[in-house]
Amino acid sequence: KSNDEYPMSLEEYRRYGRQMIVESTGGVKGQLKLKNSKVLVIGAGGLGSPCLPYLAGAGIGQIGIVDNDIVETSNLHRQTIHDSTKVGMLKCESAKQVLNKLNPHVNIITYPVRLSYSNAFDIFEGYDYVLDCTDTPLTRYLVSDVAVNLGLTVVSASGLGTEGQLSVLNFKNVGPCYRCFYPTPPPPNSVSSCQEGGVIGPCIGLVGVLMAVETIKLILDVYTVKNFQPFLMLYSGFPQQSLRTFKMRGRKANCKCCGDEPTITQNAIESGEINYELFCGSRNYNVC
Amino acid sequence: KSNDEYPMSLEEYRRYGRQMIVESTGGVKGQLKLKNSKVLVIGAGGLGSPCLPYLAGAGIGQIGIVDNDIVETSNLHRQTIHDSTKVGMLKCESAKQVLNKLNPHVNIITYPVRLSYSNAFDIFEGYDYVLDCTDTPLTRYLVSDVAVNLGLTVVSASGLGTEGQLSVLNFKNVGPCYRCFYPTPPPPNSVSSCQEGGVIGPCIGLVGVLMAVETIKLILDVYTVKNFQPFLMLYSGFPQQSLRTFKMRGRKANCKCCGDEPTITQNAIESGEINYELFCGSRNYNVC
Amino acid sequence: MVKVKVEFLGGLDVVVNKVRVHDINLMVDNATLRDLVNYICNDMITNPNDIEVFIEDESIRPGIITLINDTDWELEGEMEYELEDGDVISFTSTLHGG
Amino acid sequence: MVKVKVEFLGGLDVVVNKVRVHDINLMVDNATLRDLVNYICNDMITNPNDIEVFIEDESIRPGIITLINDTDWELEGEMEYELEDGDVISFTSTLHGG
Ligand SMILES: [Zn+2]
Ligand SMILES: [Zn+2]
Repeated sequence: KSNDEYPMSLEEYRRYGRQMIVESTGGVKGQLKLKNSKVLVIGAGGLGSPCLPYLAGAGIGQIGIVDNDIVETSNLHRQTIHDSTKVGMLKCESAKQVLNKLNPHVNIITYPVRLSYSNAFDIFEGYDYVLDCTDTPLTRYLVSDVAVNLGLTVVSASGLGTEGQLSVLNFKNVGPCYRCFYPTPPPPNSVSSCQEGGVIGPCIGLVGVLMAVETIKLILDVYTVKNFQPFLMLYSGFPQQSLRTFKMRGRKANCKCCGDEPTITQNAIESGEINYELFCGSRNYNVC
Repeated sequence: KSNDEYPMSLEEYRRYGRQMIVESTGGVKGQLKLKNSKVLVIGAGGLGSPCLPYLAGAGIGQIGIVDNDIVETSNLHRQTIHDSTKVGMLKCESAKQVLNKLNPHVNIITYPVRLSYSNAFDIFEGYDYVLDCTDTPLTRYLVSDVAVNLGLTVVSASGLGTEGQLSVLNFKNVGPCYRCFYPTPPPPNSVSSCQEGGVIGPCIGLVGVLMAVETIKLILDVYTVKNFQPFLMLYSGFPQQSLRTFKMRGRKANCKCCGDEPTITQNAIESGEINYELFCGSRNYNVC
Repeated sequence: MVKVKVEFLGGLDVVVNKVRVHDINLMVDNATLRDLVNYICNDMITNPNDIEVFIEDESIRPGIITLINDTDWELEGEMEYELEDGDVISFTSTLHGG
Repeated sequence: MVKVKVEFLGGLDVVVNKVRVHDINLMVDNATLRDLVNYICNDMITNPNDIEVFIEDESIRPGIITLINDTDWELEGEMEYELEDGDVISFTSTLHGG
């Protein structure tokens, strides 16, 4: 179907034509970068719902989805990749059905498991980029730690109420990681997840679309080691919509994970030596 | 199923609970505003695709979709409400199927016609808000003109390449209309539509989500005659994502449509006296 | 002399070698926006055929929104606006895709 | 005296009567960010129980990002940063929902 001389099928040229003619994508060369990329999305909830279809639509070759949650009616105002007929189904399977119909050229792989220190390395291995669409500080530290150890760039985002945040972490192993930004975890009772805090669907959705744009830009090499500046984006939906970009610290030499003398190594994580539960407190965070 | 004492069913409370607890929505009162609203979306393409599911998910009572176009493979990288199995189907019907499954509480009405001076008043009548997701200046003038004559507020947006724009027009019959911003139409050959210009899926998608947020804010009365300031938002996806809000002129007394002595009246439009084709040039614009 | 930043947005950068943002030192006393527009036409737009993309009937072409420090030029005096150091002047063509 | 704008983002406005943006005149000579933080604790946070949402071990609580004119405070000297008229100081809690 595709070889060196004809790297894509005619159907693919027709499907991606409108994005290939945008100069910043780099045409066929850029489309092949997308086709040869493997992206792991952790969480098919409020962020993953709008992000996943744009990644699949753009023609990313392989998309992995990690989520062991099932679809509930209370998710549907914001998790619009699912629907009322899918209530009770695994979110990763529900999303896969939608994406397979949207673009059969994309290989969708599902991981209906809860991400943990013992399975994360196996799941991450082989992917080029990781998207953190989860909703607990515990998982955010774990995703970043594993990505740093495997040399993967992370697009990390979150949202609550009418606001959202986004950052690119461990960019090409030179940018800061989650622990550079947050060396000390927040006290557990100061953290509010959407389980209790409430969220406006399109506000978290907008942040999920921001993630898709950042991922495509990473794959297309719009960011380089030379031009990349660490940043944190803050979106607010009310009362006026705004998107601000803050200039952030670089990688920290004393970071326990990405610094000069790291103690958070693959071995330390996989052996259970890094106790994420204890580290982030015992409060029960639910993925949503 | 619902009456004054119990204005919503238990299933609706469960479905909308997470958004009702966001303070800015106003709880049950705000949810009833959404339920009692009728929103007309013109175009189920790159902007309508992400916007429609968030409107339906939020529980807007009635959503009309105007589009006489059919789904093509080349749409799917950005028009992710549709999918490969829907190629050849009317876009409005394809979207309706998705929205009915997402939220059966929403009444979806389709108009598989091309919007024109002769059918626009009949279609607009009865709606509270109009979303302009079309892609030609011709239709943008028509949508604004009809909305002004019927006293409807318009959320108008557009996008191309990696950029997008959004404005709220004729806000409660005091804000500026499309003709206040653009009294003279652009010369036809200076206008590029996505048919030829190319577009990155999540970039136009982000603008569609911005529209959903603005629509929900309008329905929830976040904007008032007192606090509303005319604006134009400009989103850029590359090289850095940014969203800028420009302060715009107010309603113009000499506007031919919303000014003190309007000549663009319902009668003038419906009689064909306002020649939109001639006005915007004869170039063939395709909806995409 | 006045130092201003000039932006060409919404695809309008095609007329200036696809560079979106330009720092301009305008060597004119009491320079107005009209002086800047003349400078753009005479010294920045390389291909004379592109001038009509930017100018029509001696004003900014219909469909282009002009902004002075993120504010509609209509609120700031249009062509007669007197430039100040540090001003950001933006031109954006109106997009139509949907 | 120094005039600064202070923003409480990411839901952190709960500690200051849900008002996100405050214009502050700080009546201190050579005021630093530390002086501002003291002022916030003593004069702005109405409920003393909320101070621990903002402060831990005499510094900004972990999980709160502090920005000086949209730049990470780590790049600007943190608590020792000397405030200037017109500075925008933002505090945002880190969101976790997804
Ligand atoms: Zn680090
Ligand atoms: Zn008008």
